[in-house]
Amino acid sequence: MTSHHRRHRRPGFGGEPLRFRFDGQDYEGLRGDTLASALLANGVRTVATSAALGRPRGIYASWTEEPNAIVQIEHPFPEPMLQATTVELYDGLVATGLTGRGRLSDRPDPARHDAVHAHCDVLVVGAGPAGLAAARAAAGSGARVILADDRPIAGGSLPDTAETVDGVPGAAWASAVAADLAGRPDVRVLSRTSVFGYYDDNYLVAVERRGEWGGQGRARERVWRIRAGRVVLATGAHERPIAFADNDRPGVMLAGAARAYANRYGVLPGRRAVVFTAGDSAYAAARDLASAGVEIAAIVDVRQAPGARWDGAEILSGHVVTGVGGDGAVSSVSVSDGREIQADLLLVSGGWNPVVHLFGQAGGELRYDEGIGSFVPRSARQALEVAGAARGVFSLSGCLEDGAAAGARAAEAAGFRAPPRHPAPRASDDGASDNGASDNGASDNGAPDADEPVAFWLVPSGDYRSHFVDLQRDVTVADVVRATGAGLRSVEHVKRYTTAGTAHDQGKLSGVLTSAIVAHAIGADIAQLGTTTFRAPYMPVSFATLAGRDRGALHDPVRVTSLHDWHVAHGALFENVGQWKRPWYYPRPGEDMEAAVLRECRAVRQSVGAMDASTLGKIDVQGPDAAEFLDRLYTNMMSTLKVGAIRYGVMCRADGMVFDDGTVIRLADDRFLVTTTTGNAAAVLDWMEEWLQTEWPSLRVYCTSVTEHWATVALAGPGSRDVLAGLAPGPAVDAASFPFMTWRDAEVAGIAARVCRISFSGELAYEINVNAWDGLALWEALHATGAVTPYGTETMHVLRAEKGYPIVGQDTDGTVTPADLGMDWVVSKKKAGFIGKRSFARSDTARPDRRHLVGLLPADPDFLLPEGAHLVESSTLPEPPVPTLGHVTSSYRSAALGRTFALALVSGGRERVGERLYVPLGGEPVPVTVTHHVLYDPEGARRDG
Amino acid sequence: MRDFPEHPDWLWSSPQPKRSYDVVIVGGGGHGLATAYYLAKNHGITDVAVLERGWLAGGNMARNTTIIRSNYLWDESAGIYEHALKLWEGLEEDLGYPILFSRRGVLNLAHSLQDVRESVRRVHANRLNGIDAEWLGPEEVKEVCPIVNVSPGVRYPVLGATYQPRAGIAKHDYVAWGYARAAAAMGVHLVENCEVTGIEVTGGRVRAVETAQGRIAAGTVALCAAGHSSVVGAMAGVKLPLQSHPLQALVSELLEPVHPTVVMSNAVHVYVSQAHKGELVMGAGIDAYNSYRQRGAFHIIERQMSAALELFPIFARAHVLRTWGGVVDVSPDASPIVGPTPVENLYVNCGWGTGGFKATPGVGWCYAHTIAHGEPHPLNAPFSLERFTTGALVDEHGAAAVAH
Amino acid sequence: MLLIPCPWCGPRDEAEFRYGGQAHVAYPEDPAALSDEEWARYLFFRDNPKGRFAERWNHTAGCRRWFNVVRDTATNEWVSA
Amino acid sequence: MAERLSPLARFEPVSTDDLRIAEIPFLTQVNLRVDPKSRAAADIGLALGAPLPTEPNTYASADSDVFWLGPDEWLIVGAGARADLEPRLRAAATGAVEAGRVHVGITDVSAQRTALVVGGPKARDLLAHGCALDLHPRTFGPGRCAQTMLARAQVLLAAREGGEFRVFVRSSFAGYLAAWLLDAAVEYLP
Repeated sequence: MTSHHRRHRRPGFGGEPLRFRFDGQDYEGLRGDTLASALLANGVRTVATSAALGRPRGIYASWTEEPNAIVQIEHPFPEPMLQATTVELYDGLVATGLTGRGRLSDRPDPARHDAVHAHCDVLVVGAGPAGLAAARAAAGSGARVILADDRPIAGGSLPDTAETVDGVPGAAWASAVAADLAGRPDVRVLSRTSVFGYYDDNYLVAVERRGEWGGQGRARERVWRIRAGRVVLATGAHERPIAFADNDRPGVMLAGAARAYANRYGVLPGRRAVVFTAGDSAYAAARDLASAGVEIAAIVDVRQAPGARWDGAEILSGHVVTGVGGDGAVSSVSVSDGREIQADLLLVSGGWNPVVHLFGQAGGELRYDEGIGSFVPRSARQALEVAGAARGVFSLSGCLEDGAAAGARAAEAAGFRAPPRHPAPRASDDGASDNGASDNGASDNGAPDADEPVAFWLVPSGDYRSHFVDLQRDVTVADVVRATGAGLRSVEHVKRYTTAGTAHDQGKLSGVLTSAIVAHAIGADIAQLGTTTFRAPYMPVSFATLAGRDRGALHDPVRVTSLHDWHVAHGALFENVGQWKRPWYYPRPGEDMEAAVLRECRAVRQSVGAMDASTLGKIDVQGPDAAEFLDRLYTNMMSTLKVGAIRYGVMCRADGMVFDDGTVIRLADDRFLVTTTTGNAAAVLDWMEEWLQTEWPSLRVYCTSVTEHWATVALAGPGSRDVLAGLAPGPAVDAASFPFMTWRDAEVAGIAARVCRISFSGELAYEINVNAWDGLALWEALHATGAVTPYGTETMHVLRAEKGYPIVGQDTDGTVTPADLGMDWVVSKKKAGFIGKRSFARSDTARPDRRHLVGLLPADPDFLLPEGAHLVESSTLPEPPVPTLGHVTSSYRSAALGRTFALALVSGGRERVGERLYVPLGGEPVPVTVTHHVLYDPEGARRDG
Repeated sequence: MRDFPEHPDWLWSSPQPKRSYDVVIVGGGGHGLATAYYLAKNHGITDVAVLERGWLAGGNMARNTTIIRSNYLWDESAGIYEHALKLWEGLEEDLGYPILFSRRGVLNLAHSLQDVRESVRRVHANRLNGIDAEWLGPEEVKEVCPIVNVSPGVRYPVLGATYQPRAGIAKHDYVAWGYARAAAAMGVHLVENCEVTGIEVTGGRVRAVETAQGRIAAGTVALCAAGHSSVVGAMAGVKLPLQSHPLQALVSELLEPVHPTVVMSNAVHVYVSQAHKGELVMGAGIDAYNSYRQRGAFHIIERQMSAALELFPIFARAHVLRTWGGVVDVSPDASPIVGPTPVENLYVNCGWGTGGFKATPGVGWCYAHTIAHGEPHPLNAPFSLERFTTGALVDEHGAAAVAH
Repeated sequence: MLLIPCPWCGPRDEAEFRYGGQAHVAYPEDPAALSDEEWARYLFFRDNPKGRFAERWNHTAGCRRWFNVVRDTATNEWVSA
Repeated sequence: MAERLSPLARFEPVSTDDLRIAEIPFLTQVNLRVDPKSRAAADIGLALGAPLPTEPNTYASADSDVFWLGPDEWLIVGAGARADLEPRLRAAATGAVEAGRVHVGITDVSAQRTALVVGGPKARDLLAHGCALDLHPRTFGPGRCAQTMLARAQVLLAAREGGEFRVFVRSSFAGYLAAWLLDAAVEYLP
């Protein structure tokens, strides 16, 4: 289908026909079209329906500022709420117009997304005339330059116009400059790349649309994280709408946008047009549209004496458009002189708003410029320049010059010497423009800008209910006036009262207009009133794009030990402990968790089990003051530890609460190996470094993490001595020669090992440490004996709980002292001081009725209390709130005790041993008896085998 | 879609401040406005000015994710948040303003065995406190919120969740404006663009505030300055154990309903609801460093999106429309400080960190009581400054890493 | 993403650092000699100015050194020493 | 008895015209902590055949590669199994340690990290997906190294001749990092 609205095909746009479907209708467009230009080319004027009022809406703008033409892409992948003006047409595209709300697809998104870091001396945002000139100047200095532009082709709005630079069409000049830049070794030109965030320390983020749907593994969109020495913002300007009756009808369009459709896309957005303007730039648009074949019926110019002249149409100066007629789309235009002019297109130009969004995000301050009736940059905090229309310079020659100067300044500020300036390009200046869709105010006759656009926002009326301010949110002048009438004085309040500026375009077109109308309504000065805050992102960015490749298995690192593959091969189920995967238990065929854990527990209590303990943190502490250092960190004494011996220790934070625990091994007079819990390995090393570096620099100590250097295997159970003896014929392993809490170097299964006699189960046990490369060999040698049962973290938890050993983080929660845990024995009374000691003396911390760690035995020995259940005094519950006495921290079924049991933190618990308490679980509270927290082998008879 | 209630035709006037008030409230956010309202309504104290340095409710009240729940761990916290929730349930009628309190339940997800233990502990604690709380397994989570990915294959699978059915969301501007309008109607002066620049203390007693609009004498001064509490407190020589951090949030475009409840996950760092009009409202993490800049760092947003898609694959092609940041004042135990100060007739209400919005009616009620009676209401008595000396902290850290 | 001036490694992304809060808060010489109030001051009370703030960072993913810098908390600008 | 096993033993190396990724297993690695101005530092430098590099984020190559990790910390990497490296360093420091107040920290950390080579014309582009450092040859040429983040793992990254990089990563993170590198490399592989 050849469209009667298509005039020609622009060079450089290919011209390949593309089929697409919109609202169920098949159409054809051309490569290089946006969905909007293709729809206009097919004569489609009504594209969407307004959200609140259900009014028909057309295409109002030509790029990211579009408030109306919001569509849902249905194919190739459903994507909600895109602007038809920014969707590049592709073959097979299926889209529908929306009514204010999009629809998420429950199909998984097949596209890949990624991110990349980039660095440059100068980042230029916007490849319009100012941006190109800036990039060229900066690149000439030898600086590393990135030029990022959101359109498919360079030139900003040059392709929207008929202007020339150095005698060639602006678009051709722009692509030549961009190509030259792209060919230089230290310049990167990014097209289709929208810089959407400007953060502290010149960190900017951009999204590059790469037009792929997951093919070849290419990322569909890419986030650029750019750290720039200096930034040049050449972001152009947006044309400003005017509020008048029914200004939302399809057929009402920004003048610059209509000009873009005619010039860039070769599309006529209508047949007969009226122009409604407050400035000169619309005359250039009228001229271009006229030469493209649109009949210009009249130019309605609000100024009494317009600076621009054009004899192609009647000029109604000093008049305004009072409304439009038509059933849906525009068919006529009413003018204040009483005339009703037949037209299917009304071009509107209320002036230009510099695009200061990124500048605002960067913390820059704005000022109101009377000359252009808008806000422009005043002062910046970050290392940036603003060039061209973004700071209110609207003529093409002005933009070229301003851009070149800004580029040179930026390069110099980044430490490069800018080369002598290129001779300034000669611009045609017949209505020149910059990136975005900006335009100038130069008049046709070449006269200076004698008559700047006036600030004109609103056509006065007695009824403002169809004077739209924010088209997407259906906010009218009447709504704004109602807000100010309710007493509101701040534009932020009016925004919230009316929702103006909160839609998809985030008020790109409506923002300044709203401020102006509020100012008008309350008789305030718009300069004082200001704008609402500019926030990232400049344009909407999809969640998936921002998530990048940090998804699925790569969402967060999976940390594994050197034995991990063995665990997987042997059917282990895993527990996430921080980033680590730890074997939880090893079910045999037909076993559930309870059966597997009871079996593993029995194996350790009756024969021998082995657990991968490699995830425990390990820190090598060396230096003459190492013992003194550990004395200050741990609550107990470490300096008295003998070489060859091991001690359990607890660390507190300065507030006296338990922070971590583990064993300390004395390797030499001046060397210790400290173990930490799995979750706290990094935190404990940081903690040590913090105290050493910031408080005790005179201590001669060095700390080095060796967590992953060692594979650690816990070998536990009455049979462990025999297994070890069989594999390590060297040292004597009898209880006298190798006593509890000592360590030996030995060869185990031919592997150099450090063997520690420690136990976290109460059984005779060893911890065998070998170089992690040899971990699997050791593990397999142990299992090759046929005597060893592998066990996981669940069994480890049961065994230690039977012995009343607390787990930091499970039986503690940051509010528990060593004394609360019944560990007075681990708190040195002799040491002068250690971290946390002072806090024990605070009144609340010294209270006798603090929560103590105790054991619980349910009256029904088969009843397993849920971990997290609470305890109360009485079997009958009063009305809530019922004060809790504490909660169950650990609860298990014990093979060794032949019953269930639990550990709990209970208020004054040690004084309650023998008491009956109750656990309300809904229904009858469950009776339990408080016991000492050590339930199994309280005499410690089993640890020597 | 205009089934959305309109704001009333009249909200409040902007009076010139008088030279003297019985009570001056510093900070015109949700807490300040609610305090003024309950001072007038419950205690008949109407010679009150609320001084706001910018626009009313333009601080954290305008920047939060509007989640309302009371399922806190410790009895002290549960007490004040549950009191707030009960007030929320009748607030629309009380204020005569459509605050759009939507009871839709909140799920707090558990992703590790440790999460499960802590969650179950909280459920049981809540029940003893008369707070509705349930523990749900993954399949039940899916019933409440079908779009949550409960498959065991994800990096941190959903092992279950606590569920508080009475929890929900409200429209924050409507809440603030409802309080403002009702307070103004009872004679409270709401003064915008009136930054407090000094607090006059003589003889250990507060006398007046210096403001951008001149000196204003006050019988009592009540601070409600949220992220700026340290700055304002310092004007009276009161040092507070607070650190101010940026906290970000973001919103998507309007989408057809997919998300019926509120989902929070500490471990994966997500909290999200779909607001009344259809936008996804999502909170991000807190920036680690002190800052009064009302914006945070971008990598936190990227991380947030990664986490969100782990739990909600359906969000993949939703778009971030706007991000913003508030400044939250965080106390050492992640619990608030509400009560008297060493300066006579000077009161503080601060340290709400990330949890201030949901407490609004409750804290307004209790703080007004504290001001009116010169001593704390029983519900805010545990949240004294002295607890940092005695060690009787109300440590919600574990539960409140991302508590909103 | 702040660009934090590590005195050893030069400017690096914030993600490589751990924040340490207010600088120059010394561990009390003799905690036992302090009153509960004084001890609470050390434990919990830190400056929180809007403006220049001397603070600590640890370059955890880099050289592991702690260092002090001055930053303006109102603007996040680094203030050269 | 089973063989020793490196963390990436099952990693299939990548080798194309654009990109090479492979593990270099079983390097001997020793962590050294010492005051760089001390005699012990000088003596260790002599034993290694080159002074300890004191310019941050650089490394020296002599008998071994000596990477600057911090102002008093180095990672010394010997090719292959060099069981004598740690004792040799300890021996070199002994004189100074016994003579005065200098102290040293010398720790065998051979299995703490494994090493990957990332080379080829696309190596820099690949790393830029996950590394925030400016890897341009102007700022990160041969002889430069840095401890930094690559994706979500801490690494020691070193630039070598020919645009090649060496990445040292904690052994528990190696599988994650290798998977991440392969995922990021998709666009650079045929």
